[in-house]
Amino acid sequence: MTEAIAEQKDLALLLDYYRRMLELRLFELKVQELYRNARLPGFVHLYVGEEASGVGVCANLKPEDLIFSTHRGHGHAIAKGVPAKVALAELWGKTTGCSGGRGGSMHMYAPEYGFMGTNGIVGAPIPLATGGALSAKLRKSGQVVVGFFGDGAVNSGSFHEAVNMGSVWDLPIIYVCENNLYATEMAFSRATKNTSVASRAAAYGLPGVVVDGQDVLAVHRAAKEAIDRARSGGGPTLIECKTYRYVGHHEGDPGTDYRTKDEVEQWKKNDPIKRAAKVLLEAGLADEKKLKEVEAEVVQLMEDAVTFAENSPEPLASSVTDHVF
Amino acid sequence: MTEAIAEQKDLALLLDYYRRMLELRLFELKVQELYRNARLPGFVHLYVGEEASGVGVCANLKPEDLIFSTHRGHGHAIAKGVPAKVALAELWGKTTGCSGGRGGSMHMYAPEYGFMGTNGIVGAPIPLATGGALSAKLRKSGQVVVGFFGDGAVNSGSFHEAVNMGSVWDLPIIYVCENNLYATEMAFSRATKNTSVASRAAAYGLPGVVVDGQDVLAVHRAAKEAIDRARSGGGPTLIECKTYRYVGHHEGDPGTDYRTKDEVEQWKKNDPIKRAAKVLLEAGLADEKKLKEVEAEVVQLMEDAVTFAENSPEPLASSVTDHVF
Amino acid sequence: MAEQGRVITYTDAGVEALREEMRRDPSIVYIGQGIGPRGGNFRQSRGLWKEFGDERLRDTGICELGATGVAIGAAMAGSRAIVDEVFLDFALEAITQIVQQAANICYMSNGKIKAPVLVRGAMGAVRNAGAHHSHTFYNWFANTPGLKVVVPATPYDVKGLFKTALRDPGPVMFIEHKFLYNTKGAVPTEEYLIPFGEARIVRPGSDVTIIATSRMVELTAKAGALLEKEGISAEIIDPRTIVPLDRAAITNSIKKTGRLAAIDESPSTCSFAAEVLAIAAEECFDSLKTPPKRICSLPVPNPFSPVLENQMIPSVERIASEIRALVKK
Amino acid sequence: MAEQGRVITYTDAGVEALREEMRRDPSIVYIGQGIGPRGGNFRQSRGLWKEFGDERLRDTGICELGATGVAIGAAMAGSRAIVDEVFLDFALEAITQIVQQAANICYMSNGKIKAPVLVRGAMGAVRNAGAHHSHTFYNWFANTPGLKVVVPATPYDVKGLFKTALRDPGPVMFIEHKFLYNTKGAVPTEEYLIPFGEARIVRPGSDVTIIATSRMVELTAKAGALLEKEGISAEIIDPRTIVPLDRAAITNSIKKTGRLAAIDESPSTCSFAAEVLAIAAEECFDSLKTPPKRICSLPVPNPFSPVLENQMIPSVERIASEIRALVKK
Ligand SMILES: Cc1ncc(C[n+]2csc(CCOP(=O)(O)OP(=O)(O)O)c2C)c(N)n1
Ligand SMILES: Cc1ncc(C[n+]2csc(CCOP(=O)(O)OP(=O)(O)O)c2C)c(N)n1
Ligand SMILES: [Mg+2]
Ligand SMILES: [Mg+2]
Repeated sequence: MTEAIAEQKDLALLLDYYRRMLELRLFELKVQELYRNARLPGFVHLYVGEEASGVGVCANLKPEDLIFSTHRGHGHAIAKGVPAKVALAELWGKTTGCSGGRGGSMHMYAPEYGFMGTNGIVGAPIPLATGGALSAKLRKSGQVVVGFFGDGAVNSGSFHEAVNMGSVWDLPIIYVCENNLYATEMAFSRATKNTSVASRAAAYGLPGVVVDGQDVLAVHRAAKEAIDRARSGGGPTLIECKTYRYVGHHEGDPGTDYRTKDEVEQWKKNDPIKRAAKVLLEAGLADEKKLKEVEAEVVQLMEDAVTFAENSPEPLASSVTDHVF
Repeated sequence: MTEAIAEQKDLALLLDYYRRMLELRLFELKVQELYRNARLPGFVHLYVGEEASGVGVCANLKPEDLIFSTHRGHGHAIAKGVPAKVALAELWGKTTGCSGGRGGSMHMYAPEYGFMGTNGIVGAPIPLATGGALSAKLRKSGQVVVGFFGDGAVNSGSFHEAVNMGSVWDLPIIYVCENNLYATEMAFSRATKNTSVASRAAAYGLPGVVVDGQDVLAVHRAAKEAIDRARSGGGPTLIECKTYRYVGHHEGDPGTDYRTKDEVEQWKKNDPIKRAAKVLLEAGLADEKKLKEVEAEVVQLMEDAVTFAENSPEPLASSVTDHVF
Repeated sequence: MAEQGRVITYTDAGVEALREEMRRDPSIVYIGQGIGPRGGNFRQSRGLWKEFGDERLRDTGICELGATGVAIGAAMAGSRAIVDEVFLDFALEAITQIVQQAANICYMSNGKIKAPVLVRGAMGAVRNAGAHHSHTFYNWFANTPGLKVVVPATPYDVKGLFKTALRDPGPVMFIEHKFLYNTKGAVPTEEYLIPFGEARIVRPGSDVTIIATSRMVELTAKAGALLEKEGISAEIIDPRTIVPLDRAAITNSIKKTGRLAAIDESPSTCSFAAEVLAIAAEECFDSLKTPPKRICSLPVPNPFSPVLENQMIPSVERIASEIRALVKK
Repeated sequence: MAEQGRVITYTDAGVEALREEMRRDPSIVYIGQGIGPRGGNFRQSRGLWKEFGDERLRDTGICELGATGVAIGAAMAGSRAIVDEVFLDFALEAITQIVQQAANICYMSNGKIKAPVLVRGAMGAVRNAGAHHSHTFYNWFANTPGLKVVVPATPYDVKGLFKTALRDPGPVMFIEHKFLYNTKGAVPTEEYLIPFGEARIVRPGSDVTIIATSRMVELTAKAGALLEKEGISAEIIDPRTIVPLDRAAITNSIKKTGRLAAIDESPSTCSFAAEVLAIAAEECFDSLKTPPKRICSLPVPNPFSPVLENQMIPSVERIASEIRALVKK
C-alpha cells in the first residue's frame, strides 16, 4: 500500500472521528454548564482540548478490547462507546449511570463496553491496565488493552513498575500518555528534567513514540500501528500524545495562575476539532452543511442525555450496603 | 595533572583500600562462621565479593558525609567507619551494638559515623538518602550523601521517584547501584529488558556512569568525580558498579540453583582484593610480607570484635518499651 | 489583644501555625504537591511560598512515595520536615515509608536517630468526592507504634496542635478533615500550644459520655444540643490526639455518666470507636450501666451518590436517635 | 483413605490447595517474587512452577506496587489472580492498590466488576527478623470494606480456607504466619472446603472465653492446657476469618463463660483484640462477670534482640498468668 492510498484510507475515517470528537467536546461543555449551575455533585476534570487522543486511540479498538482511564476520563469512556446519557447519569449520581450512581466522575465503570474505569488515583490505572493485558494474553482472548495516563503519572512509581512489567512480559498493551504539560498547576518541566515521555521507553526496552495529539489522524496512525503490533503478539508500545487542556484542572480551577492566556490561545488555534473540520472541507469529504448537521445531531444527543439523566431515579438509601462483596 | 601522575596518586591509596577491603571481607566471613554455628539471631545478607564498591565509594567521603545502605549493608557500615566490634555486637543483639541490639543486621544505625542505616525494605533507602541530601543542601552543611542499592531496587517505584527528585532539585547525592546481577534468585535480565542501570539515568536527566565494581581504583575514580561534583553544587550522579556476591543471597541460601558454579568461579578470579594485592606487588607498593602483616592485623581485629561482642550484655527485658518516641 | 477571638477558618489557623513555626525554626522544610506557588489544593499553605520561597516550600511531582521518603530522610539528617499528602488517601502511596521508616527509626536506632517529620493529610468525606478521596485511616496509624496521631476538630485546635507537632521530636500524623477546612472559629492572636494527650470537653454532661473526633465532633455537638432540649445531658469529649490518648478524660467521664457512645467516621471494625469501647470495658466495667455503643460509618466504600453517602456517614439525626435509645435503656 | 490424617506442614497444605485449585481452574495466575523456579521464599509455592510453568507462575522483580496492580487488573479482566507479597510487610508497598482498587471495585462499579484476587502475605514475628519484617496489619484490612480477611492457624485450616478463598468472587487477604510455616498437622486427602465466617472451637471450656488467631492460637492452647491442670477451664476460639467474622461463636461463648480475653500479636490500639472487646461490650454486656482483657504485643516496633522480642510478644506464660488473674477476679 503506497503512502498516498494509506492517507486516503485514513481520511475516509475523518468524518467519523470529527463526530466522535465533537461528542466528547459537547459532553464536557454540557457537564461544565451543569456543574457550574450546581446540578452535579462531586468533582469533575474535563477533557476539553484533548479529544483527538481518546478518539484516535479508541477508534482502533474492538468493542471487547479494554481501556483503563484516569480522573480525566469522561472522554475516554465515550470514545470507547459508553453512551453519553449513561455517562451523564453517573455524574448525576443516578441509578441509570454506568456505576449506578455509586461511582461518579472518577469511578465510572462500563465493562460491557470494554471500559474498565476512570480512576481517582493517579498512576493506579497503569498497573491495572497491565494486568488486563496479562489476562488477555493468558486467556488468549485476542484483546488489546490501553492504559491512559497523564504526564503527571509519569513520575510515579506505578508508571515505572508497570511499564517495566508490560515490557518484560511482552503484553498486548499500549501505554498512552496524554502529555498536556501540567499536572494540576505543576508544569511537567518543573517535575522532571526529562520532559520527553516517549524517551522514557528506553529505560524499559519497549518502543516509544511521540505524536501530535491535536491531530486525530496522527494519533490514529500511531495507535493503529501499536495496536496491530500488540494484537499480533509484538508486545507493548508507549505513545506520548502532546496535547493540552483548555479548561482548568478541575471545574473550579480557573486554570490561569500557572500558564499564560497566550499559551492557552496558541493551543486553541491548534484545536483538533477545528483542524479536522478544515481537512474535511479542504479534502472535499464534507461541506459546511454536513458539518452543521453533525453538530446538530451531537447537540441533540447531549440534550437527550440531560433529559435522561435528570429524570432518572436516585439510588435508594436502603441500598447503601449492597455490592460491597 | 597528567594521567600518569593521577594514576600514581591513586595507587598511593591502594594499600589503604586493600586493608579496608580485607576488613569488610573478614568481617563477613566471621559473621558467616558465627551464623552457621547458630551464635547469631536473625538473618544476614553478606557482602562477600562486593567490597571494592563500598570501599572505593566511602573512602572518598568525609566523616560527616552520610550514607544510606541496604539489607546487604555490613560492608557499607564498616567502610564508612563503624568499628567492626560495634557492628558485630549489633548482629549479636547486644547493648554495645550500634543500635543497642534493637536493630540487627537490617537496622544498623551509626549517625556518629555518618552511617544512616542498613534497611530491610528494598528501595526505601533511595528516597531517604535523597532526603538526607536535601537536608544537607538546605543546611548548607557541605555534606554529600550516598544512597546504595542493588539491581533489584532499580525496578521499584522508590528508585524512579527518588532519583527524579534528586535530579530535579540538583541535590548533592550519589546514587550507587551495586549491580550484582541478581535479586535473591531473580536475574536482573529476567526482571527487565534494560539491564544497563547507568542508562536509566537518561530518564531523569542526570549523569549515569558504569564502572568495573571489582576494581577498587576504578570505583574510587568514578566516586571521587561524582562526589566532587556533588560537593561543589554540580548535582547528583548515578553510578552502576558491576559486581557479584560469591555467597548466597542470605545465609541459608546455598546460592546454587539459579547460577552456575562456573559463573561464580569466573567472578572469583576477578576478586577485588586479589586484584588489589597483585597491583600492589607489581607496582612495588608493598611486598608479600607487608600484605601478610596487614592481614594478620585485620584477623586480630575480628578476633577482638568477637571477644567484645560475645562478652557484651544483652538488653534488659524491662527496657523493651524504651525509645519508641 | 484587640484581635483576640478573631474568627478565622480551620485552613487559615493551620497556615498561621505553619508561618509562625517556619519563622521560628529555620530548619523546617515543607514538601508536597501544590504547596508552593499554588498555595495548596485546600489553600492549606496559602501565602507561605511568598515568604519562604522555593527552597523551603518544595513542590513535587506526583510521587508521594518518594516525597515522603525524602521528607523522612531530611528529618533523619537534621532538618525538620513537613510532607503534605494533600488527601490522606494518598498517604497509602507512601505508607511503607511512614510505617517502616519514620515510625520505627527512633526505636530501631536505640534513640540515636529521630525523625521530626510531620505527615499532613486531609481525611474524610466532603462533597461526594467518591471512594478514592474519602478515607479516614487514622486508626491504622494509631495501631502503629512510634507514630503520634493528631485529629483536630476546630481552628483553635489546629493551630495549637500544629505548633506542638512542629516541636515534637518524632513523626506526627497530622490528620485534618477536608470538610472542616472552611469552618470558622475563634483563635487567639497570642501564641499558644496545645499539649498532646489532653482531651477537650466539648460539652459537660451527666447522662452519657460521647467520644467523637474530627468532623464528628461538630455533628455530635449538634446532636447534644438537640438532646439537651429533651432533657438528656450528654458529655462530649474530643480526644484531639489519638496517640497519645487522654485515657483519664475518657474513663473519668464514663465513671461519672455510666454510659458511653463512640462516634467515628471510620467503619467500625478495628476502629478508634472499637478502641474506646475496649478501654471502657477494661477500665470502667463496674461503672457502665448499659452496653456502650459505636456509631460509625457503614462498612462500605464512600458512595458517590449523595443519598447513599448521607446514609453511610453518621448524621446528627442518627447520633441523636442512637443516644436517645442508649440513655433510655 | 489410607492417607487420611497425613501429617503435613502448614506450608505444604497451602501448596496442596494451590495445586488442586490451579488444576481445577485454568484461569488462575500466580504472581510474585520468587514464586516460580525458586518455589517461594518460604517454599510456599514449591513444585508449582514445574507443573504450571512460566505462563501461570509469574516471577517478578521487586515491584510489589506494580505486581499487585497487575494482579488486580488481571482479576478485573477475567482471570483469577494470586499475588504473593511474601512478607506481609511488603503489602505496604502495594496497599494503595489493595485498598483503593481491589476492595472498592465491586461497590464502585455497582457490582459489575469483580476482582477475584487473593493477596497472600506472611505476617508476624519469626526468628528475630527485626522491625521491617514482622508486622501483622490484619486489623487494617479488616477495617477496609470490601476485603475478606483470612488468618489460618493450622495446616488443616490453611488448605480448606485457601480453597474457599480461591473460589470467592472478590478480593481476599490471605494472611499466613511465618512462624507457622514449619508446623505440622493432619490434613485429609479428600477435598474439603472451610466456609468463611465459621470459627473453630480450639478447646471447649466453661470458665473463660479466649479469642486467639494465627500463631496466638497455639500459644493460647498451651496456656489453656496449663490452666486446665490448675482447674481453670478455658474455651479457646479461633475465628479463622476476621471478615466475615463469626460473631455468634464469640458471643455465645462469652454468654456461657462470662469472661473474655482476646490474644493478639498486634499492638492493642485499634486491634482485632479491641474489636472483640467492643463486640463483647455491645452484645454480651449482661453476661460479662469481670472486665474483659486484651493480651497483645507491647506497642513497640519488633526489636531484634531475642530478649526484647520475647518480652514484646504474648508468651504462653504471659497468657496463662493474665487469664489466671482474670478468672480469679
Ligand atoms: C496518587 C495521587 N496523587 C495525587 C492526586 C491528586 N491529583 C489528581 S489529578 C492530578 C494531576 C494529574 O496530572 P496528569 O497525570 O498530568 O493528568 P491531567 O490532569 O493533566 O490530565 C493530581 C495531582 C491523585 N489523584 N492521586
Ligand atoms: C520492598 C521489598 N520487597 C522485597 C524484599 C525481599 N528482598 C530482600 S533482599 C531482596 C533482593 C534485593 O536484590 P538487590 O536489590 O539486587 O540487592 P542484592 O541482594 O543483590 O544485594 C529481596 C527481594 C524486601 N526486603 N523489600
Ligand atoms: Mg497533565
Ligand atoms: Mg542484586
